Amino acid sequence: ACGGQTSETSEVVKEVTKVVTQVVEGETVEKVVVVTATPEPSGPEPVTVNINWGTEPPTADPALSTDTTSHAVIEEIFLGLTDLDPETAEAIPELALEWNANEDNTVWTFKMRDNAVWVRHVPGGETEVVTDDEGNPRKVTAHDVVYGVKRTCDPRTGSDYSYILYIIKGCEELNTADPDAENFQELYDAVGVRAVDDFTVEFELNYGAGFFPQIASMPVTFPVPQWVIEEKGDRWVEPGFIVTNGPYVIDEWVHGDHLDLVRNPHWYGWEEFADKAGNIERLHGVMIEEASTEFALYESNELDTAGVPLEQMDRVKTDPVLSKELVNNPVNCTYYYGFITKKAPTDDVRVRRALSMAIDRKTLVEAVLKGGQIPANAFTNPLNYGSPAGDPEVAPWALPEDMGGWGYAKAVEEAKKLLEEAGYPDGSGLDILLMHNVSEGHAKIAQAIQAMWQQAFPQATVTIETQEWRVYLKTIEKDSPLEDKPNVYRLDWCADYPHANNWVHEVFHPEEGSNRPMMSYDDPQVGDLVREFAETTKAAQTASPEEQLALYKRAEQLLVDEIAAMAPIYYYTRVAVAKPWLDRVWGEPGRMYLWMWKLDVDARNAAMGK
Amino acid sequence: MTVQATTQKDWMAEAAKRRGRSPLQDAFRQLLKNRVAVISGIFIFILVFIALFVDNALFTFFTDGETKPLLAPYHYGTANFLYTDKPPLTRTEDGQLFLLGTDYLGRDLLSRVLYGTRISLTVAIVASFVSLGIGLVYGLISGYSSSRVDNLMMRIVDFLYGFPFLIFVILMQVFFKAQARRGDAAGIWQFFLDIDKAMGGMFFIFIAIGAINWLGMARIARGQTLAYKKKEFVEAARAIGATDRRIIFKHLLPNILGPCIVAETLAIPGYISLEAFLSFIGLGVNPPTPSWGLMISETYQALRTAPWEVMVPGIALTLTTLAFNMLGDGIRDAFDPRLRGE
Amino acid sequence: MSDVLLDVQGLKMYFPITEGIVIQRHVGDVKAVDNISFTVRRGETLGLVGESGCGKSTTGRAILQLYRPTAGHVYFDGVDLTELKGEELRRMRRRMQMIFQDPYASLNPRMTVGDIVGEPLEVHGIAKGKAKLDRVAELLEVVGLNPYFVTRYPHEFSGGQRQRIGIARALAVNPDFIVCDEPISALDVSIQAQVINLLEDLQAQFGLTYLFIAHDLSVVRHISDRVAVMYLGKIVELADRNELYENPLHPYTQALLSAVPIPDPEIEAKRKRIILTGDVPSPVNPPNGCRFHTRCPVVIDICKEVEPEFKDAGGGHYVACHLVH
Amino acid sequence: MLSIMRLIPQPPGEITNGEVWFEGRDLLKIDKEEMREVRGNRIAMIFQDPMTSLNPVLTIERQITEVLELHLGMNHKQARERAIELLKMVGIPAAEERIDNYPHQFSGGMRQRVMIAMGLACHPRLLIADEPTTALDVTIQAQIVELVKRLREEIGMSVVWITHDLALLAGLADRIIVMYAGQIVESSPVYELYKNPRHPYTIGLLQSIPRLDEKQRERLQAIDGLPPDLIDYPTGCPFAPRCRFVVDKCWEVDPPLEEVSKEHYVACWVKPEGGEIMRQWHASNTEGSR
Amino acid sequence: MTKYIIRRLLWNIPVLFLIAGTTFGLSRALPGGPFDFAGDRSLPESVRENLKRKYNLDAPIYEQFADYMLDLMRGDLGPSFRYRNLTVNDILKQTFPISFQLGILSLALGLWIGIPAGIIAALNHNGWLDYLSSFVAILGVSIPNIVLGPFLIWIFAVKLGWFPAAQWGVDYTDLYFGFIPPMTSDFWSHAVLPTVTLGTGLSASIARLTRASLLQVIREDYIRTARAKGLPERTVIAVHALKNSLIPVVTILGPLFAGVVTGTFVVEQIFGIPGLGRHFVQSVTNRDYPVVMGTALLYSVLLVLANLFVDIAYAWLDPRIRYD
Ligand SMILES: Nc1ncnc2c1ncn2[C@@H]1O[C@H](COP(=O)(O)OP(=O)(O)OP(=O)(O)O)[C@@H](O)[C@H]1O
Ligand SMILES: Nc1ncnc2c1ncn2[C@@H]1O[C@H](COP(=O)(O)OP(=O)(O)OP(=O)(O)O)[C@@H](O)[C@H]1O
Ligand SMILES: [Mg+2]
Ligand SMILES: [Mg+2]
Repeated sequence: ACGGQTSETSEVVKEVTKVVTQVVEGETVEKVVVVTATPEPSGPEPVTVNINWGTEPPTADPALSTDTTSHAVIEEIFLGLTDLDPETAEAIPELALEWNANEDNTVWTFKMRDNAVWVRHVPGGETEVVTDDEGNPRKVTAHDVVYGVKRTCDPRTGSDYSYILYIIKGCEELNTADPDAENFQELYDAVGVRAVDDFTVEFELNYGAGFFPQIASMPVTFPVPQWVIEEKGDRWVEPGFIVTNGPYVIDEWVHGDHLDLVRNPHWYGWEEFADKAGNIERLHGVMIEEASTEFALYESNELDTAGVPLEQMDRVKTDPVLSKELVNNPVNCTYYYGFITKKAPTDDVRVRRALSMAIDRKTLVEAVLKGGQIPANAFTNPLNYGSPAGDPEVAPWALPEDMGGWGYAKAVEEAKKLLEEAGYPDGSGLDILLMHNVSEGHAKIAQAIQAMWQQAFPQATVTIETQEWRVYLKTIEKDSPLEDKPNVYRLDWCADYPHANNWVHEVFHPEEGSNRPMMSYDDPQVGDLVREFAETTKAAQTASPEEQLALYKRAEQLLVDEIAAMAPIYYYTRVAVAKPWLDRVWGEPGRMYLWMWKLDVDARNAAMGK
Repeated sequence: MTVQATTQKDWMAEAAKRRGRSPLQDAFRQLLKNRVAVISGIFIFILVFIALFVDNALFTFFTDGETKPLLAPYHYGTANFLYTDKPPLTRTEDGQLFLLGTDYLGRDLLSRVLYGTRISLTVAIVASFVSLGIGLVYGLISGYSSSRVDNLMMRIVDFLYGFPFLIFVILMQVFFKAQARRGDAAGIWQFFLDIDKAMGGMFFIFIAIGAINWLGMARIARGQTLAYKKKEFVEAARAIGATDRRIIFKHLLPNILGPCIVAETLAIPGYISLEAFLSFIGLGVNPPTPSWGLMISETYQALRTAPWEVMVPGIALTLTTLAFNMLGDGIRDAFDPRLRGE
Repeated sequence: MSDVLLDVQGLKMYFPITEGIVIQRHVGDVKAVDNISFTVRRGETLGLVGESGCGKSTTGRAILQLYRPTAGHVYFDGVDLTELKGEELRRMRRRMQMIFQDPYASLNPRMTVGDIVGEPLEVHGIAKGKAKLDRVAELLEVVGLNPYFVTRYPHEFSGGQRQRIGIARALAVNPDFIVCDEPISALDVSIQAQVINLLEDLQAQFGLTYLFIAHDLSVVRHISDRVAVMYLGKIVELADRNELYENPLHPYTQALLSAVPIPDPEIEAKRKRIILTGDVPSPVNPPNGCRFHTRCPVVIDICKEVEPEFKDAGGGHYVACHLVH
Repeated sequence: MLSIMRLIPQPPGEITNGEVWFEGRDLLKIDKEEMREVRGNRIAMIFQDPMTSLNPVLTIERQITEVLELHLGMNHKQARERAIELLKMVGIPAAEERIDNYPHQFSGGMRQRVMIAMGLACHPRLLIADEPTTALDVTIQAQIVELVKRLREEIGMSVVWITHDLALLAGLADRIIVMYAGQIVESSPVYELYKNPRHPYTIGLLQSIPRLDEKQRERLQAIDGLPPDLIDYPTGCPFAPRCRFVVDKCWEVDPPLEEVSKEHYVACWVKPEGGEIMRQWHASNTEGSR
Repeated sequence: MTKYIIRRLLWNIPVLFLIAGTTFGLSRALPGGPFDFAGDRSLPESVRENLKRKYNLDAPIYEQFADYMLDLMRGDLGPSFRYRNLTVNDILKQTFPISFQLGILSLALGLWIGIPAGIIAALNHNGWLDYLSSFVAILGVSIPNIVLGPFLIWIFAVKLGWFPAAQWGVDYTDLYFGFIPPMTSDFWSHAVLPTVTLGTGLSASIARLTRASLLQVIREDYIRTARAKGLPERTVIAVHALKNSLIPVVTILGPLFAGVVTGTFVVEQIFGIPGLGRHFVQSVTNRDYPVVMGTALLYSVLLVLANLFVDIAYAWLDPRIRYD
């Protein structure tokens, strides 16, 4: 049931007995049927693109998804009020055609299109429009949005990301309520989302947020089909049950093996955006976790696009064919090291700054990682609104000279001075525990940085410790016992929505953020700066867009340089390849914009000698 | 008559020369005749030597001095970012030679593979001592006990076979690493933690692995015990009034030790590969401490770009496995009297 | 002090056969020794002969409590050994010892001769260190071995020498009574005589009492004062040595004696043998009546029904046969 | 004798020298395939230990029919019938049923008889029996001796019976070869050997065993000392260290095998008159205290 | 015999119960719960509470265990915490047959190569063929699958294009009775590389073991007897020696079988095979307790059955062993 793309089409009609999972009146039954294994005589083969999802998507339920694979699937099959522009990452219309806010940005109104319909796809068969009791096509309405949002906030749903919607009035109250409580229904009704009419939806927020349209692009706010969910429960996303509204529908989902999408002919965009639309009729997506295998599949033409294992970058760059197919895209994630500001010796801001300065970001990305990553001087990735990345006024020591920074030589000198001031000349007496979760990539970076520190401060002792992922997260949580913690931890952050608030505030705010560095107002050295930082990010939430830029820049200066609670290391890139016959869009991971891809089938057939 | 006397004496002297050897010595002499086993033995001896003297840690262990590479050209962690992923026989501008090439941080692969000996060999030895220690005693007691106790003890082994090994290793790691970080351990405990640190966090994992791998050893030991406890010398020991404990440890143990040791040498490569597997799923040694398994799992993706990075530790692993197997074979042959001849 | 050192009364030794799920059910027994009684006088040698597998070794072991008897009593110098347990029994072992059937198997190959012979001394806390070594040297000399051998291992000795080591071990604690379980069967003929001579010398020297188990009737006749013949777990005949050999009453004894070859071709050519037919029945289901009836050349009807009594046929010549009584 | 059959594993064992003539062929010279043909077919062998010489995991039937199918080209059914016949011949009761048993279900005596049946399956010209009765008790030993004697007559095969039980051979053998330390020390027709043994070792052997037909002896006459180790092979006569009659020459030169009377060969420098010694000794025994 | 089997099976009930209990307890002793984090972000306490309540994780542990065991009796292994629209039953039903196929094929390959190689080695004891086959075997053991797999892919899929680089040729919807794969060329061509990767190591250890035990057996007296009968060497080995020498091989086959057919993480990972193997590892890292339990129990049941099977095979191989 998979992989047949490279094999020649057989002329012989083979009859294969198959046990298939079929949906008969909503019930899954296994049935033995005789299937003809030759392509259907009707028409040419659909234009199929072969990709690698990377892993089994844990879910296709918008309220439950937390990872990029699920996200990528959901983005193709569901629509949000808004979408993000593949290039600028700004909110652009999707279901909502236009939106506006009140003066202080606390009430947002979205006007929706009226030509989006719910569809159901019979696996291996047709995609049909869902009709209501009267036989009319069922449209995607504001009520569906309201249901979707409230469902996310409903504690019974068990949505991991429900907290993102705590910005909406009443959502947090509902989410933290006991479902058996008497006032539960009241709380449910009180959530600040409302259908003004069938195609107008209104959100009431706890505080003014200019970035709300970007939040409205997140799956947790997506409209979902209430009637299906109520009937099928957790299994509603299985093929055959699932009802969707996006440009593609799930045709086949063999768990752990492949997930295939086919074009939803009833999607409005095919006509409305005919100028931008691509020609992909079918997507065959395998689930290979091993990067080198993925790349091997690409090399043997079984995939049309794939990621490149960084270990093979040298070869790919010098290969005459592959080097032309190579694409390097920025990704909205930042790799960083955090400092536990309460644990000696990183409780001294000078030590923290010195350590951060002594990381040769340029060498790291060029000699070790080789994936074209960008040295980072600020936490917020440049793809976000409000990011001061690359601005030499923020932690200039982190930037190489050609980017307007100090360059490593000067930075190291400064770092040595700082350490000497702090009482560790040449690092003597300095004992640093660096922790990361187990993974080869992290191990490489940790070892490189350890070597850099060791070279900069020859007398220092830097110990690396690895931990299993969840143990690691538990260890570095804000509330875990201090004695279990390291001095330096590694993490990365990817934007949920491309706005600095999602970065400096949600990650580092001493009270409202995760605050893994344990910044505190009582810190004898930097307590005041911490307070300033907290106030700055808070203020930015309600400030005007222009003011925000200044505030976030100040916040970054505080965070990275003056308090030095963390050391940003690099901004992610995605190194990938695509065959010359594929013209694809490179969105964020988790956003493929498949409907815009174009595949030249003839070119491919020619290349593969068919 | 004088002639007779001297001839007889010669004969006696000749006989006396051949006597006074224990079975162990005989086996050893036999082993020395096996060329392949001798070469393997020498190879392992060299490995042990490398493990001990790859740097001067052994000398500084008690003095707290600085460690410096001794046999290895460089320290395993010395990175040279100008020379990452360089093939064997690369020479730097300032004249350093990387005989076997460098890895992704520009570290000398020769040095790393030599340092790796320390981990991989310790892994083999610690794990087999643990497994031998527990498995032997358990198997002995199970085999010696009444069939009811024996059955129970073997069902416990069944249970441990199904024991959630992975979870157990993670828990061990969590527990010991937390202990180490707290730094309030004392005495022997601290000593273990020091060893653990020196081994890059592997010590306790391999105590754990040994603790699981004794199951096979217990089965072997039990089988041997069952065979030996029917032997008359055991009965004889009971007839003279020896206690059970004496019988188990003085009479049975020395007899089943031989086959068990042989089985263990054959299992050693398994431990080294297991370490490679743990490294692969991310439960291995703390970087930058090199172990062969870790080196392989870090670089296998570069098989096509920088094959030497995989092959250097890979060949070391293969040769060591080969040596242990050949030595194990040799030992078994040497202990088998039916194979002895001129 | 009574004249009788060992008194065996109704000794039974059954090895259970079990079956069952989880809880084991007892379904039958190997009746290796089935209700035998005899006595051994101080300083005497009682020979025990019989077919392979008839229960000779089991009898010896059951007497020494190496197997705990299923039933019956073993009075050793008035003490019932079957009642003793643990430490008491262990202490009693000082007075009774065993020489094993197989000199190759009964010495631990990983212990030196000194360790082997000295072990009983250590176990019973008789001697330690230097005293132990002295005693071991002395014992080795007694059994005709060079005291320098203490540091050697069993495999460096010949079968005869090994059997001597076994004897030295048995003698170490100055026992009163020794069970000799086929001490010569495994030896080269040229060595057998050496060992038998040694046993006789020691008996004379220390006033030992022997239970001498063997299936070689010539040797048993040579060494024993009285001889018991076993068949399938039972003693079928017991008499003074010469009486038994000159006047065997039980058909099995007769067959046995007739089968012993004599190293003279002239005599062999003339001699008539009683060749037994049929196989030894299983001790799990011994035949009813007389156990020998399935192979007996002179069987009569009653033998198949009634078990013959074991009683005195005159002059201390006990026999269990319907033809005699 | 294993050497004749070329069954010593090579290495370590190696037949260093000599010739073995069997029906006009030197067995040491013929190739493997021919040898295989000879083995089991023309020459059969019964091993010392019946407990270990039968394959524990194959049925008795399988182990007997195998030879028949191989050498006599019988089909399975014929072979099975013949095997049952053979088992009956060696006196296994209920052979039809027992043939499907495994060796461990047989007693030692029965197993030895199976070995014999196997050996006789192809009517070999020569049967080599290596201490086939040592493990058995006298009654069963007697059964087997009778069986071999009978078959020897019936089939007309030659038998080489290896044993150290001189008493047993007295009633069985035509000719006896006495070996000591790897060498033939005496070879003689059976009557001659017992009446007039000429090698001190033979004399010693005869004297050391108690006999049922003689009076009780005070002490057994043992041969002192130990058999030599073949590894430290002394020069001179190997029996010299244990010999009662030893002379200087014995220590230096190994005596050759010499014919002392018709078909009676002895390898000894002294060649004591064993007959006389035995008679005297016998007399003293029969008079002995009683 | 039947009684013996029943007895053994009954004995295994407490063993499995213990394994269930221990796995249950230990998995929950791991730091970090299933719903503490989403990706690398800590979830707010409120969200954790919701999820715990939803999956009954807020009850006392003994109560959870009791509930679990009750569900287990009904054949319900619970939901997956990670794959929220799948149950553990789904996961096992979908992945186990695939792993089983791969495992059986590899085991077959292992035996098919390992036993002859072991025999050849033993028959040429200390000869060059022995050293050669030992060397190859040890090479097989010591090349880790993570190296061998990608290497084979590179050579046979990318360079030569003989076999597909990854995936399994059939999926769970293609199987007869949910278990037996259709023997299509697609199935076989996909099976080659992973089977070889996994089978190499197996065949190597089987070869070593066969060699060792055959060396032991060919020195037994009854082999000499067989030769004395004039049997051709081939028959001597195949009929008389092999069966005896397989006993230790069968012994290790028990645990090996259970280990291999429940999936091998590394090989499945490298070849992107949707087998059970990855769930053994990932369920632990995800703290997906029901999957942890499901995989552990499945493995234990198989192990116990395999060991039982091994013991029965003993009786077939060696008639002296009898079970009453
Ligand atoms: N531990 C045991 N369990 C079960 N049966 C046993 C055991 N020991 C002995 N037997 C059986 O008891 C019977 C008597 O055995 P025993 O060893 O006493 O014979 P034996 O007369 O000494 O024979 P041999 O002359 O061969 O030494 C035999 O049938 C034997 O199979
Ligand atoms: N495979 C072998 N390797 C080394 N030495 C051997 C081997 N087989 C036999 N010998 C030695 O050769 C000598 C003769 O052995 P052989 O088996 O012929 O003795 P035997 O006369 O049959 O003795 P027994 O009466 O004990 O059977 C012995 O010293 C023995 O140790
Ligand atoms: Mg006995
Ligand atoms: Mg012999």
